[in-house]
Amino acid sequence: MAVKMIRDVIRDTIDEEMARDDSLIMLGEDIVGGNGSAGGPEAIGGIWGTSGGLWAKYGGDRVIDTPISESAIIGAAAGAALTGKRAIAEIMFADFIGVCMDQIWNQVAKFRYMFGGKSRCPIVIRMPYGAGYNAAPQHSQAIHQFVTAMPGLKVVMPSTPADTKGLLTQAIRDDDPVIFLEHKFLYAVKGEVPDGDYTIPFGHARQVTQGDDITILATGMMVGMAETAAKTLAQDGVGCDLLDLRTTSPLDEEAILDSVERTGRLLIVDEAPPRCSLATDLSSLVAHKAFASLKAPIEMVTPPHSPVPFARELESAYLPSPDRIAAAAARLLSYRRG
Amino acid sequence: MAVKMIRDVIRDTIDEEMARDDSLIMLGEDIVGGNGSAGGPEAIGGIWGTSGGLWAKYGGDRVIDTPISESAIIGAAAGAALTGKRAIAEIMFADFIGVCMDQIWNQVAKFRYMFGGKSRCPIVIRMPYGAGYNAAPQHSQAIHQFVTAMPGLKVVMPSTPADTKGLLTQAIRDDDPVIFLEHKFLYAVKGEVPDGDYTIPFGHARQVTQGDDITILATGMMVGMAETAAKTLAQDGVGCDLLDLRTTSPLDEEAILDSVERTGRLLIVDEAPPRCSLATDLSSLVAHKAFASLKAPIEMVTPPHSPVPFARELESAYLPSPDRIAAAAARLLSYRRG
Amino acid sequence: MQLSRDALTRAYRQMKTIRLFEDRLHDEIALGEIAGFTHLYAGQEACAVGVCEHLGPDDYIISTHRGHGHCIAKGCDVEAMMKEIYGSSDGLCKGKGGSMHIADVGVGMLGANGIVGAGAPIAVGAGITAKSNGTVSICFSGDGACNQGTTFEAMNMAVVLKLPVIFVFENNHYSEHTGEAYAVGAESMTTRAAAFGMKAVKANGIDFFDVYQTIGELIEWCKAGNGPASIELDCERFFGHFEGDPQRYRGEGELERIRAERDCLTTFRTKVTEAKLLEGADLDQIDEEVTALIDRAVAQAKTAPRPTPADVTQDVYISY
Amino acid sequence: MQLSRDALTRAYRQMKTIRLFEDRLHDEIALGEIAGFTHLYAGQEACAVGVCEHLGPDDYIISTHRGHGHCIAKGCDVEAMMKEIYGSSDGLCKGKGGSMHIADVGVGMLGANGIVGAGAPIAVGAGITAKSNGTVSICFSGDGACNQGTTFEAMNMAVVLKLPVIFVFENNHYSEHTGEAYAVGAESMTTRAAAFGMKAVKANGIDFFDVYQTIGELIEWCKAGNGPASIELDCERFFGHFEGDPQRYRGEGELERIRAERDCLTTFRTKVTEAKLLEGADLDQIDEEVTALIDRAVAQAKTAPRPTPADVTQDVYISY
Ligand SMILES: Cc1ncc(C[n+]2csc(CCOP(=O)(O)OP(=O)(O)O)c2C)c(N)n1
Ligand SMILES: Cc1ncc(C[n+]2csc(CCOP(=O)(O)OP(=O)(O)O)c2C)c(N)n1
Ligand SMILES: [Mg+2]
Ligand SMILES: [Mg+2]
Repeated sequence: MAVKMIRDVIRDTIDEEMARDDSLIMLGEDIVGGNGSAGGPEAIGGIWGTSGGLWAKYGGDRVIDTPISESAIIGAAAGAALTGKRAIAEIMFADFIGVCMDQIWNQVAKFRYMFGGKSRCPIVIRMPYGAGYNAAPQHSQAIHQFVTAMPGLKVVMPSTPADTKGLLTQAIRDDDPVIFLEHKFLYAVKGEVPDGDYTIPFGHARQVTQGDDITILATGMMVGMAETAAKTLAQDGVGCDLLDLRTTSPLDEEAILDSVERTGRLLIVDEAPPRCSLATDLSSLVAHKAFASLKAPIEMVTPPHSPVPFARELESAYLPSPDRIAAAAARLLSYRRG
Repeated sequence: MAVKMIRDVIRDTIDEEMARDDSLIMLGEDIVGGNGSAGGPEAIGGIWGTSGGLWAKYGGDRVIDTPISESAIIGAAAGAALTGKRAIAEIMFADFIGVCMDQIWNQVAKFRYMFGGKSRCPIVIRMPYGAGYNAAPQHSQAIHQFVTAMPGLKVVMPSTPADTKGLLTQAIRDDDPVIFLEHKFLYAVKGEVPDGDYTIPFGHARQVTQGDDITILATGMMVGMAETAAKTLAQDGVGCDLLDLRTTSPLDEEAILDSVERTGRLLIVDEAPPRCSLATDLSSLVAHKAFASLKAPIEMVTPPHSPVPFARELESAYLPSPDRIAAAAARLLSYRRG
Repeated sequence: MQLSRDALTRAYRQMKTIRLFEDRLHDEIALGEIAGFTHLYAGQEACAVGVCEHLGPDDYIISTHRGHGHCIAKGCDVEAMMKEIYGSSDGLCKGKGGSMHIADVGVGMLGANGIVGAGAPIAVGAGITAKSNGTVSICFSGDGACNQGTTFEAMNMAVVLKLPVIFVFENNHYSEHTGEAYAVGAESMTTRAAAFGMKAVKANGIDFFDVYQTIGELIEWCKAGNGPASIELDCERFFGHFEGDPQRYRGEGELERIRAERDCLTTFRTKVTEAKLLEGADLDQIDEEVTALIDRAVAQAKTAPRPTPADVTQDVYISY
Repeated sequence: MQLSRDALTRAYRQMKTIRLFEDRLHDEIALGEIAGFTHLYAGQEACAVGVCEHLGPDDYIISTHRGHGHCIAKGCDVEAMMKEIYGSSDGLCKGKGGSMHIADVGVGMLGANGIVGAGAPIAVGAGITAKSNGTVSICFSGDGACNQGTTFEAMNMAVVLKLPVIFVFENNHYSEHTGEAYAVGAESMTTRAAAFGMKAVKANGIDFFDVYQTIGELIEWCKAGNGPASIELDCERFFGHFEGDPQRYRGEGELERIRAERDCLTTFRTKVTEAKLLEGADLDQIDEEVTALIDRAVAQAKTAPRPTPADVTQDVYISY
């Protein structure tokens, strides 16, 4: 097993899939870089460094730099995918979904349904998301709550290098449209990555820590925070059943319900603001389907109902943290039905 | 009190507020109609008939027909509102939020926050929404789950003619951006409307029916369906505490929690698909804050995780109905902790 | 381009099929038989057919909310279309999409589309495939849609990527109730498209032959690797924007005049019979056959199987 | 337009303030003092100042991700800006927005904007107000932003509504790493803008006087009720796209050449001293004053009060 950073896993996985499947193309802003410049195209591979070298290897007909036109990027990927290609579209920041949501929501997600099951649109929309860089309100958002709410899309949120490989390979080979959410702050995270062909089926959560006292659900950057909290809690003898959901659509309902049936206590950690969020989604699943097992109110650790602020102090107060997670767990454990 | 259809209440309310406040403008596609045609402008007042006659009365500088450019419509309303006007923007179908979401989500909703509290953007974005007309996947959607999730926006969903007047007047006079969601199928609903100046403060649910057995929460077209179900249930001696939320942001948490504390049973009716929805939002609120009062799992009646289908049979199977609501209520009442 | 007798017959049959399809829908909608919003294409037949007569199944088109004509011209099954509009589970899209979403990817028809301007970006993507296949991608669009941001982005992107995409702007002079003269701020949508860096021409959308000839040249030009092109077709829509539209924005006598003087079917008939390319009797024969086809389609659609509640959740995903 | 000594002094001071603000930020960012993404404006000063020297507080501008120059030129408080970039609660936006969102609606500055192309529609709205006030609305935009759908929509809408809006395209030849020659498919963004139906001109963005003169005429023209206009300013950015950009897309020696030959401050100094409008000593004096101002701003910013967690939920709404 090689040890790699997530950003390199992404590049390498795309590379392998491009080599494997001639019909795979990729589009985005500056994914090549240098087109039309004095320096010339140079495959710098985007500002995240997730496509370096691909243009040189696969050429400009398959690795396509675009103008700043996100709707046209998604539409172009979608039109190519409808007509026999597979396509990866990179949206530089997930926050830019605002300028291309129609193509994602009303086009890509609905083609197959509207067309009576007679089309396929194998497209992966890669969207770097999330806070942690003090990138301010328009470059720091979590958007999984929006895309998870959209029927017709699959939504993937890897949190480790190994999962990134397995889930991205799966996403590229999947015949349905997939939103692939890469947490910007995790790009530099390093870890072991299985060699060779490696896929992880969607809808299967990863058990991060095992325990019988509390179920904790998390995705993306929240997984690491929850893991840190779980370690602290373990020192106090509290066993946390921490699940990394990996995909929010499809959702591994079974793993979640099984765990809550065992622990009776649920804590959800989410990077998005609280209203109509994945946190509320998971909470309502359990309040409906595992109600009888619940020994305490469902706790959620999320940012407040506000945009992501810029200043360091504000952003860290905004985000969930291991401390806030541990405190919520403590509340859960001390709860006694009144 | 006059008896009016909701579509006329909207027109008349805008008329009154335009007369009252010179700084109020309105923009949208075909809200005048006939511009640039042989027939000439004629204030047909849009395809919903909600602005008839306003152009003739207030002129083309205040009642502004636009090209098909929803981002520019929202942006123009926003820019005018930032610089001293009040603005109403009409988006012909709420489904078109996909082509203008950035202006709503990253601009309008965040100005005040990003600018450190030093700006105001008094804009009302009117969005006809919802199913019932067999208008197929791209013209039938509920979108309140998206906008309720966005900090910085207020979200209004009136269900009666009187509430439409009170809430729209409030929205126009409000200094924050407001998303005003008009259910297309309710436009022709008639009812009594208070004369004179009439506002309803945001964040106050309307008690539709009173009862001690079940709490039912609903908005928009779902309120009437729930009311029908409540009547059926009343015949069987079941008392429903039916709340019309009126605004989803701000939310009347107090009324919801008070009711559930009394009834111990919660049923939520929502027109949007189930994931990351208002239904899950309300469920999680209660699972967190009124857990100890709950006598049964929380029930939700929503469409399935699918687009809105076209055919009559499909659309009605897709939508919640009084029967499905009554059946869910029956499940709730027969629940015994295992 | 000299057209064979067969080609002329086929073109007329296609146009007539569209006309009678739409005329008949107009009547059926008035009876309350059909649900939803329906936008009729009658009057614009020479545009769809003039373009699509050049295309094979591996060429792509994408359409608009007013899509029936494009679908028929590109070879969608007329009976399956009618069933779709009636919401039958035997419809082309199993009753899920209806009038505004008819599609048949198998014949290169990538869908009518309810979102104005949404087709253009998708046509660019089909253009990527077309470039690799030696085919062409056609984006049908309107005089209203040409003002939508997505259309502009798509035009620029197609130029940048030098794709064989043709933007066909059917200028029927109205977007809903608003006149093109108001909504298109530019001198014309064609001068504006030209300034995007593509070949941009106009043709007479009432005249099948002009459309056919002009678009034929553009297709060749695009297939030769010259990048995208645009064409504006001056045409008329004979019904309201959607069924139910009182059309108060029309000038006095406008509807009567365009129906009398600017009917592409009449124009075609006159041209081919005067030039003795086809006989009036040939055309009458086609008229009869098409009438029978539409009668059959409607009759079948009315009794076709209806979808069931279980169908609602089918076809959301291929696997989930 | 002959500029007074005072006007020249003021223009130079504004440009120099921007330059030193940015140069200093460049250094501070390298020290790791400043969080987030920062896009520096150094090199383009003549654009912002050439435009804004015509404007009063009731004229509006909207800016981009590269907004510091526009903010300073429009009269935002330099110390409050620096505090904002450092994330202080005393910052112009209380530390909520940072570099990419600096705004001061009170002086007619409607915000830097992190979404490329988002400013254009908002500028159209400010144009509605401007039309009713007899003022003007300026949309600063880039050679990359001119390809975004929102920019196109806004241009068409401004033409349709005949609004006093000027689209200022600062063509610094790059959008991030991509050359303008690649991303703008058209002959030029100016010919394209002209085809939207507006007056569209170019000016030399390195030369304050050319910018000042040309935009002055456009502003008059717009205020006279002729509708919108556009201007393309040929200019250079001296730093990377954002701080940290290795700029490998530059040609060999390109950076050295533009810094040596295409510096708007040097150009200005040469012109005014050669024409004996100002003395070198006058300018040196301003340089010193500005240096002191920036020193003070940075020193203050570094010790300014920091926001507290309770601030996170403030200013989301006026009332809720
Ligand atoms: C994004 C979006 N905005 C508005 C509409 C509503 N709408 C449907 S068709 C139409 C007019 C389109 O005009 P044009 O492009 O000229 O096509 P035509 O109807 O003339 O065929 C409008 C405004 C829509 N469907 N989608
Ligand atoms: C909608 C959107 N797409 C992409 C980006 C990322 N981005 C930020 S600046 C930029 C380049 C902008 O180029 P230009 O308009 O020429 O402005 P310049 O940076 O040269 O000042 C890009 C692609 C963004 N912020 N917003
Ligand atoms: Mg039209
Ligand atoms: Mg640039």
